[in-house]
Amino acid sequence: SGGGSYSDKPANDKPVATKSVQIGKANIPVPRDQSVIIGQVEYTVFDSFNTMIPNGSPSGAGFEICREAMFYLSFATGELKPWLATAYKYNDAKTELTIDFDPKAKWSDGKPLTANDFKFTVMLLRDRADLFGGGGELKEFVKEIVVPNPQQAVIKLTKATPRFHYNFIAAIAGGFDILPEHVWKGQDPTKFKNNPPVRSGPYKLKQAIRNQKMFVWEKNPDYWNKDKLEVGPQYVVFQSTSKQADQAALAFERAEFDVGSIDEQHAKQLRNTGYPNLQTTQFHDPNPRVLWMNCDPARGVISEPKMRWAINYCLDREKIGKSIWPVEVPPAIYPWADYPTNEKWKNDALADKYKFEFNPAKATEILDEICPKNSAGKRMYKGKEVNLEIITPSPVDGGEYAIANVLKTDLAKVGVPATLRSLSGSVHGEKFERGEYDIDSSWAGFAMDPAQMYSDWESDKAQPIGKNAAGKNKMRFRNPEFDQLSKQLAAMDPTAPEAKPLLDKALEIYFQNLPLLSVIQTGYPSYFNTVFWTGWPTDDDLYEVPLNWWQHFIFVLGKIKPTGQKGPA
Amino acid sequence: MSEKPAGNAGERSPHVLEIKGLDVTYSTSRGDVKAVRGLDLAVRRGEILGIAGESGSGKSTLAVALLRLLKPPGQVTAGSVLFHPAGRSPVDLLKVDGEELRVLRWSALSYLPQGSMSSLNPVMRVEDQFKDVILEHAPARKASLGELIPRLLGQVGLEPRVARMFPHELSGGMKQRVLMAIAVALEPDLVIADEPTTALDVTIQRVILQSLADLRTDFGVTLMVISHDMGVHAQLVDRVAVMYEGRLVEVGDVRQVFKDPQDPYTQQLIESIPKMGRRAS
Amino acid sequence: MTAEAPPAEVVDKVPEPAPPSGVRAWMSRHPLAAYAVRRFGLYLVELWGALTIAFFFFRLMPGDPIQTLIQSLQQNYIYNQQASAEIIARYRAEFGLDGNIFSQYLVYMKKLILHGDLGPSLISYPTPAQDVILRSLPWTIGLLGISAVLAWILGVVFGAIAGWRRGKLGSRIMTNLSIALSHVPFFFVALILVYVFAYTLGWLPARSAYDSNINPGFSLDFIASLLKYGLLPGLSIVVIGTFSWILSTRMLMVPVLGEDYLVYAEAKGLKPWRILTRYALRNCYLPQITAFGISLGFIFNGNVLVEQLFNYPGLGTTLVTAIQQLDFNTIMGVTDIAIFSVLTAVLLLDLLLPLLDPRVKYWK
Amino acid sequence: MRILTAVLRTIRNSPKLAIGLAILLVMVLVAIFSPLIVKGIGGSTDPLELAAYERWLVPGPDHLLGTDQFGRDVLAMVVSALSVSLQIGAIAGLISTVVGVIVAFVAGYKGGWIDGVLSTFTGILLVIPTFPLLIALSAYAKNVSLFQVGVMISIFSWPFAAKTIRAQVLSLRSRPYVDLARVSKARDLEIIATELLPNLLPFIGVGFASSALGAIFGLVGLEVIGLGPGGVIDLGQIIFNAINTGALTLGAWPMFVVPIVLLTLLFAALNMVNIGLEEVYNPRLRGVAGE
Amino acid sequence: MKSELELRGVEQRFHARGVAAGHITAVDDVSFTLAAEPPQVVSLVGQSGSGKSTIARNVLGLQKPTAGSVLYGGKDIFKLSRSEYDEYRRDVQPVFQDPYAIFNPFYRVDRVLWKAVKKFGLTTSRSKGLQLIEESLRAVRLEPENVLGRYPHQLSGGQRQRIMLARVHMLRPSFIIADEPVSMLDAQVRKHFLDILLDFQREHGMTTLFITHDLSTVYYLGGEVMVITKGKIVERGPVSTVMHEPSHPYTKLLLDSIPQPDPDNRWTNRITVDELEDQEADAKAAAPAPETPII
Ligand SMILES: Nc1ncnc2c1ncn2[C@@H]1O[C@H](COP(=O)(O)OP(=O)(O)OP(=O)(O)O)[C@@H](O)[C@H]1O
Ligand SMILES: Nc1ncnc2c1ncn2[C@@H]1O[C@H](COP(=O)(O)OP(=O)(O)OP(=O)(O)O)[C@@H](O)[C@H]1O
Ligand SMILES: [Mg+2]
Ligand SMILES: [Mg+2]
Repeated sequence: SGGGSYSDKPANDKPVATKSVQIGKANIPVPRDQSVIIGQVEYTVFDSFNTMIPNGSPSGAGFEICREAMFYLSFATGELKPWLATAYKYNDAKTELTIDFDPKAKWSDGKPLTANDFKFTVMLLRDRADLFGGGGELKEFVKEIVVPNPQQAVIKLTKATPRFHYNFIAAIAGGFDILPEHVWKGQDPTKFKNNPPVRSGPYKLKQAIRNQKMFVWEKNPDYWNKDKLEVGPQYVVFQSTSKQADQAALAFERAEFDVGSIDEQHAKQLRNTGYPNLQTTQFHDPNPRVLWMNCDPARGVISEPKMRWAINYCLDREKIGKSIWPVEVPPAIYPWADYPTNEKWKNDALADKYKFEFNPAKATEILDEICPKNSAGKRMYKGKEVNLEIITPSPVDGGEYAIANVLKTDLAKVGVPATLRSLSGSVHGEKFERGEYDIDSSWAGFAMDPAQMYSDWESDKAQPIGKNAAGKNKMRFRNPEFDQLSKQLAAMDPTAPEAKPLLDKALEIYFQNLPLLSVIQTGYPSYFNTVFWTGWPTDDDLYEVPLNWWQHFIFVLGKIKPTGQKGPA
Repeated sequence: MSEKPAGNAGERSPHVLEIKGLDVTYSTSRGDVKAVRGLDLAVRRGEILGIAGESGSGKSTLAVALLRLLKPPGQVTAGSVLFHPAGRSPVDLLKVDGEELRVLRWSALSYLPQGSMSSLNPVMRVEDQFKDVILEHAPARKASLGELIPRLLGQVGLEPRVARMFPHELSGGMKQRVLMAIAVALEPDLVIADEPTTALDVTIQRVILQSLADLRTDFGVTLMVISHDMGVHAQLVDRVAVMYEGRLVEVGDVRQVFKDPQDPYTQQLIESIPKMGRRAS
Repeated sequence: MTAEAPPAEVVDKVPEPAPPSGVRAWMSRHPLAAYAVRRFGLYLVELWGALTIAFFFFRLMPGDPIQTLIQSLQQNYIYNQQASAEIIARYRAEFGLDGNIFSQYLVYMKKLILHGDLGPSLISYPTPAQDVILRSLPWTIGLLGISAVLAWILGVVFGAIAGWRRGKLGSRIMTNLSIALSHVPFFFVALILVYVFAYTLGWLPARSAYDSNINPGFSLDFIASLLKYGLLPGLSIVVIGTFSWILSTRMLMVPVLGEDYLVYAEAKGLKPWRILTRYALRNCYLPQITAFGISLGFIFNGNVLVEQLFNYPGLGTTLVTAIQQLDFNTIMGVTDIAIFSVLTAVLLLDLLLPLLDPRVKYWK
Repeated sequence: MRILTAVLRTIRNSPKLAIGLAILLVMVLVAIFSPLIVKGIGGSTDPLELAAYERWLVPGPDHLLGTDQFGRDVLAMVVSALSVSLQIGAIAGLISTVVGVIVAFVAGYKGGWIDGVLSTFTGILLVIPTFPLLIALSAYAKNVSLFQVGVMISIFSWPFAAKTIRAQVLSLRSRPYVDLARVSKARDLEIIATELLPNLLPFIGVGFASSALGAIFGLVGLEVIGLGPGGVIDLGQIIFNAINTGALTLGAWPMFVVPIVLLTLLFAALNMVNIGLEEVYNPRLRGVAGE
Repeated sequence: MKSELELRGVEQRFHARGVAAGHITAVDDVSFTLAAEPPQVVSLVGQSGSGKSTIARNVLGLQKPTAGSVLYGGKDIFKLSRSEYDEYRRDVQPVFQDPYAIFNPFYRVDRVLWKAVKKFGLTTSRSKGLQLIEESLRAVRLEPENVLGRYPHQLSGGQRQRIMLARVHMLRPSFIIADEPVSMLDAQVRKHFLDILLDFQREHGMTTLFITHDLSTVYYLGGEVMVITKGKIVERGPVSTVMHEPSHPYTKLLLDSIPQPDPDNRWTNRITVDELEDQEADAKAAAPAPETPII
C-alpha cells in the first residue's frame, strides 16, 4: 500500500548519504562545548529545593545530579554500588540495621557528611507525617537511631523486617535524600526552600532561569568522590523542551540539545535520512503497562477470574507493542520490568502453563459460558447487561488510553461493550482508590521484589467499593491462600532459596486470578546527540541506566567525552 | 419657456442650469422604474425655482441626479445637465467626475437636505462642520473663519454659541438653519433644497421660509426648492415647475401657475389645495 | 368632543413644580458625577458577581486538588509513599479547602479583597498565586497587549477602508481574505510562521522570550533580543487579529455609509479620505473601542495557545501549567485578574465614552 | 412553497449567502453521510480503529491523506471529525442562541427590573474568561460526551447572543410596526415571533454562527493543549495530534493542513452567510448595495 | 349600541434624567370625549413635542397613562374583559405618523392588509380578501398591482401612508385615531384622504380623532378642534370659532404660520420663534438619548 511511511528510507534502497549536521545556536548562558544540554519537561519551580513540600525540586530539573544516594542499584547491570554509605548489615533478628558511611563524604559547602546527617533526616521524616516522604515506613519501623561514630548509624527497628534497607537504595527515580543537618537544623521544613541546594553531588546549581525554563548546573570543583567519579562536562543544562514536537525535534537535529528533545518518529526519520549523530538507547521503565482488574464481587462479571482470562485473550499484546506504543516494545507477562535483576522471580513453566495469547475465539467460548448472550444479543451476567467501565489517567490518545482503546475495540468484537474514560488527577485517583471502575489502564507499582508487591494485595487491605484503598489492593483482590503466602514471604529474604517455592506458588495464584494484566514492557528510549559528546550508554554497552532524570545519570556524565566540536559563534 | 435673463449682468448665460432630456431609472427586481423621464428644465440665475408634484413624481430623484448623489440601483440613462458656474466655464454635470466634481461641489453647487436629524455629522461640533467645507474649498478664508461662522449663523437667525454645540443639542428648526448657513457658506451659484421644511412645525417652517428668501437677497444664490406643499411655493418661489410621474408638465411664473394653470394635472393640483377661509390676524 | 365644552377656552397655566430635593436633586445637578457613581456601583456589583461565580465554579467541580497534587507527585516517582492523612489535612488548610464551601468563600473573598491574596500556588508552592501571576503578567502584557493593540489599530483602519471602498477590487480582496482568515486559529499562523522563518529560513528564534546569554535589564541588547524573540509570536496574533477587526469594522462601517450625513458630506465635496476618517470612521469606531475592552479578556483565551507554542513565559503558559496541575488558586487568580481587568477597562471606557462621543448620554 | 421561493430569491440576491450556504451544505452532507464515507474508505476494516493500518503512511491511492501515529486513515478521521465539529457547533450554537434569544427577549421586551437583573447577570457572565473555566472543566471531565461539551461551552457563550439581541430588541420594540401589530390584536408572543424575530434574524444568525464558531474553536483550543473530550475525534484533535507528534517536520502535512483548511472554510462559510443575511435583510444596505 | 371614548384627567409622565424634576409631563391633565354618535371629526393641533402622539398612544391603549383614565363605553380600557377588549380593538384603530417605520421592513406591504383581514375576520376566503384589499387600495387611489407584492422600501412615503389608509378603509372602525396621517402626503392625495375620512364619517359613521400640526387641514375637516401645547389643551371649540377668533396667543401664532397657497397673499411681516426654539430644545434635551446604548 501507498509509498510507505513518512520516516522511511528513500525508496530506491541505496544507502543513504550521511547528512552533514547543521549546528544551531543553543540558547544557553554557558559555553556550548563544555555543556551537556538536556531537554526536559515543563518546569514551574525555580527557587525551591525542598523535596518535602509540593513541587520543591521539580523532577527532571537536574537536582538528581546534585544529590547522591547511599547505594545505587543499577537495573541496567544489576550492580549494587555503595556510595555515600559503604555497607549495610542486619542483626540476625532483623531488628537492627547498621549502615556505614564513607568518611570522605562531604557536602558542597565543605562540611563533612556524616551519620548524624542521616539520623537528622530520618528522624525528621519519621516525626513529620505532614511532610512528603514523611511518616510511612519510617514511622512504622524506626524506633530510634544510634550514632556510635560519625561514620555509622544503627537503626533500631520496631519490628523485624529484611527489607528496611530498600528505603536507602536508589533503584529508580526518586530515592532517599539525606539533608545536611547544619543547613536544615532549626529551619521550618514546610517553608525552607534550600536555595541554592547544598548537597554532596558532583554538580552545584549555578543558575535557575525562570524565563528560559532552564537550570544550569556547574561542576563542583571540590567534589569529594573524584577518585571514583570524574564527571566530564563543566556544565549540565536542563531545559524545558518545546511543546511543539516539530520544534523540539528540529532543535535536536541542530544539536541544540544533547539529550532528549525528540520523539521516536522523528528519530526514525533522522536515522533513515542518514543523520550521523543520533544515538538511541532503549531502556525499559520499571513499571510495565498494566490493566488493573477490579475483583470485587459487587462489580459484577469482572470479579470472575474467568472473565479476566477472557479479557486477557482479547488483549493483543503484539499489536499494542508493535503499533500502539510509540516505540516497539515486547509484551509483558509478569507484572514487573524485564530487568536482569528481576530474572530470578520468573518461572517460565508457569508462564507456559497459563499462556497469554490473543485469542478472541477462546474469549468468546469463556464469555458464552459465564455471560451468555440474551435474545437481544446482549451479554448478561446475573440478570444484568454486561458493560465494562474502563478508566485511565492518561490523556486521550496517550499511550495507556490507546492501549485501553485497542482492548475496548477487541472486546466489542466479542460482544462485550465497554466505556473508556480518560480521567485526570484526582478524579481518576478517587475512582481508582474507591474501586469505582472495572478496568484501569495504567502502570504497575514499583517493587524491589514480588513479595513487596504482593503484600499490598492482601485481603485485609481490600476495602469495600466506595472506600478509599489508600494505595493498597486497589483491585480488591481477596485470596486467603495468597494472603498466607504473602505473610510468610514478608519476613523472609526473597532471594533465599526457601523463598522461591513460595514465590512460585504466589505467582501461580496470580496467573490463575489475574488481578492485574501486564500488557507491555514500557520502552522509553533515550536519545543522545553525539555532536558534542560521545560515550553515551548504548544498547550494546548499557553500562548504566540512560535516563537523565534518575540519580544514576551522574555515572553517565562520568563516562562521556567531549568531541572537541565548538559551538557556533 | 421664457428666456429673459434674470441673473447678474456680465454672466455669460442667463441660466445656471440647463437640463435636457434627463432620464433616470431605478432597476429593481420587478423591472425598471423610470423616475424621471425626458425632463427639460432651465434654472435662471438668481431665481427661486420651485419643483412641485405629488409624492413619487420624481422630485427627489431629480435632485439627487443633479447633485450626482444618485446611488445604485438608480442610474441616469439619458440627458445632459449643463451647469454654468459664475466665473468658470460651463460643465455637463452628468459628465464630470472625481476631483473635478468634488471641486465643483459646494463652491458652485450646494445642497440643502431635508432638516432631518441625520444630515449633520452627530459627532462633530457645528463649527467644525462649517470649517471642513470652507477649508476644503476656500482655504484662503481660514483666517476669517472666526468671524465668518458667527456671521453665517446670524444670517439665519442663530446665536454664535450654536457653533460650539453638537447636532443632538439642536432642535429641528435650528438644525435646518445650520444646514442653510452651511449651504451658502461659499456663496454657491445654485442651492438645491429637497423638502427643506417638511419635517418641521408650521411655526418653524415659516421662519425657515423667511430665511430662505433672505438667502437669495443676501447672497444672490439661485435656489431650487423641492416641495410638495403648494403653500410653500406660493409663499417663496418665483417660478414653479410641476412634475407628474417623472415628467415636467408645466413650468411657469408662480402667479401664472396658481391663477392660470395650463396643464390639466396642474389644474387638478391647484384645485385640490385646501383653502382656509381667511388668514388669521 | 363633549357638547358642553365652551366654544373656546383657555386653560390655566400650570404651577411650577416644586424644586426637587435630596439625592435626586444632587443627581440632576451633577449628572456626570451621578452617572459615574451609578456606573461604579454597577462595576462593583459585576465584579462581585463575576468573582463569586468563578469561585463557586471552581469549588463545585468534582475532584480534590490535594489528592491531585499527591498523585502527580507520585507519578513523577518522587515519593514512593502514600500521602498521609496529616499531609492531606495540612495542605487542605493551607489551600483554604477546609470547612464548608461558604466559609471557604468568605475566607477567600476576605483575603482577596483585604490583602489581594489569592492563596498559595500549587505549581510554585509556597509562592502565593498572585506572585506567580504577577511574574508572568508583564510578558503577556508586553507581547499580547502590544500585539492586540496593534491588531486593533490596523484592523480598524483597514476595515474602515474596506467598508468605504466597497465593491472596489482591493477592498473585496481584503474583505474576502478577512472573511476567510479572521477565524483561523492563532496557532496555525504561528506554526506557519515558525516553519518559514524559524525552521526553513532560520532567521528568527522560535522559542523563549530572549537570548539567555543576555542578562535581562534595560540594555539595548536585551531590548533587541526581546524584539527578535517576540516578533514571531506577536506577528501571529497581529495577522489574525487584524483580519477579525477588519471584518467587524467593515460590518459597522457599511450601515454608516447609508447615513444621510455621509451623503451630505459627499455633496459637500470633501476629500474622500476626510469623509472616511471624520465622518464614517468617527461614527463607527466607538463600538470597536468597547469591543476592544471586552476583547482584552480574550487575551486569556485564544492567545494562551500562542504563548504555549512559543514557550513564552507569560500568563498563558502559567495558566496552562496551572491547569495541567489543577492549581486552583492560580487558575482562579488568573480568572479573577481577567475579570478585574476587563471590567475595569470597560468601566473606564464607559466613563470616557461620553467624552469621545457627544451622542452618548451619560445619564442613560 | 412561498417560503421556498423567498429563500431562493434571497439567495439569488446575495452571492455571498449562496456560496456560504453551498459550502455549509456540502459540509453538512459530508457530516451526515460520514459513517457511510468512512465505511467506504475502510472497506472491510474500520479505518478509524487503532492500528488498522501501518502508522505514518504517506498519502497514496489507498490512503488519500495517509495514516496517523496510530495507523488510522487520516481521510476517514477528517470526515468523521468534521461531523463531530459540526455537531458541537450546532449543539452549542443552538443552545446558546435559544437561551440568548429568550433572555434577550424577556429582558428587552419586558424591561424594568427584570431587564436590570438579566442584563447585569449577562454582563457578569460576559466578563468571566471562559477558556480557563472550560479547560478546568474538561480537565476534570475529559470524557464527557459531545453534547455535554456543547452545553458546557454554551453556558458561557449565550451572553454574547443575549447582549447583542437585547440591544436590538430594545430598539425594535418601540417601532411603530410593533404598535400596529398590537392594535391588530397580536399577542406579545406573536409580536416577538412575527414582528421582532424576523428583523432579528441576521443578529440571531450572527449570534448562532459566532456561538457555533466559538464552540468549534473552543473545542479546538482545548484539543490543542490536549484536553478535549474523549471517545470522539474532532478536527481540533487531529490538529493537536499533528502538533503533538510534529507532523509538520515529518512531512505529514495532511494531518495539519486538511483540518485547518476545513475549519477555515467552515468559518468563512458561516461568515459569508452572516454577511449575506445582513445584506439581504438590512434595507439600508439594500439601498446602497454597491457590490 | 356604539360606545364612547373618554379621556378623564389623563396625565403622562416620562422619566427623564437631566431635567430638574427628574421627569417630564408629556400629557398634563387632558380630558375630552369622543362620541361615536353622531360621528364627528375632532382635531388635535399643536407643535412638535406638545404631546399629541402620546395622547394617541394613550387612547389606543399602547401606553398606560400615569394618572387619569381612558374609558371606552364607560370602562377603563386597561381593565376590559376579553370580549370587551376585542370590541374595543375592533372599534378603535390608528393611522400613524411615520409611514416609514410603520411597515416591518421584513415583509411585503400586503401583509399589513392581510393581517387586518385575518385578525378581524373580515372574510375567510382568500379571493374575497384580495377583493377587499384591492377595493380599499383603489379607494385610496393606489393601483393594487403597483403596490401589492412590494417591499416597503420600494414605495414612496406617500404610497406607504396610503396603504395604511386602505387598512382603515377596510376595517371601518368606529374611531379612527389618525396621528399626523397626511404630513407626508402631497396636497392632492391629502385632500383625497381627508375626503375619505369625511366619507367614513358620513357613510360609515366613523369618528376621527385627527392629530396634526397643520391648521389648514383642520380647517378643511371642520368639526371640533383642540389646541394643545406643552401637554395641555389650551383651547377647544368648533373649528370656525377657534380659527376665526382664536383666544390663546399660541393658537394665533399657529394660524399665522400657515403658508397660504396664494402667491398674491405672501407674508409681509416676519415672525420670530426664539422662545419656541428654546422650548423645543428643552423638550429635546429631556427626550431619551438616541439609540447609542452604552455597552
Ligand atoms: N431606490 C429605489 N428603488 C426603486 N424605485 C425607487 C427608488 N427610489 C425611488 N424610487 C421610485 O422612483 C419614483 C420617484 O421617487 P422620488 O423619491 O423621486 O419621488 P418624490 O417626488 O421625491 O416623492 P416624495 O414626495 O414622496 O418624496 C417613485 O415611484 C419611487 O417608487
Ligand atoms: N417613551 C417616551 N419616553 C420619554 N419621553 C417621551 C416618550 N414619548 C414621548 N416623550 C416625550 O413626550 C413629549 C411629547 O411627545 P409626543 O410624541 O406626544 O409629541 P407630538 O406632539 O406627537 O410631537 P410630534 O409632532 O413631533 O409628533 C416629548 O417631549 C417627547 O420627547
Ligand atoms: Mg422626495
Ligand atoms: Mg407625534
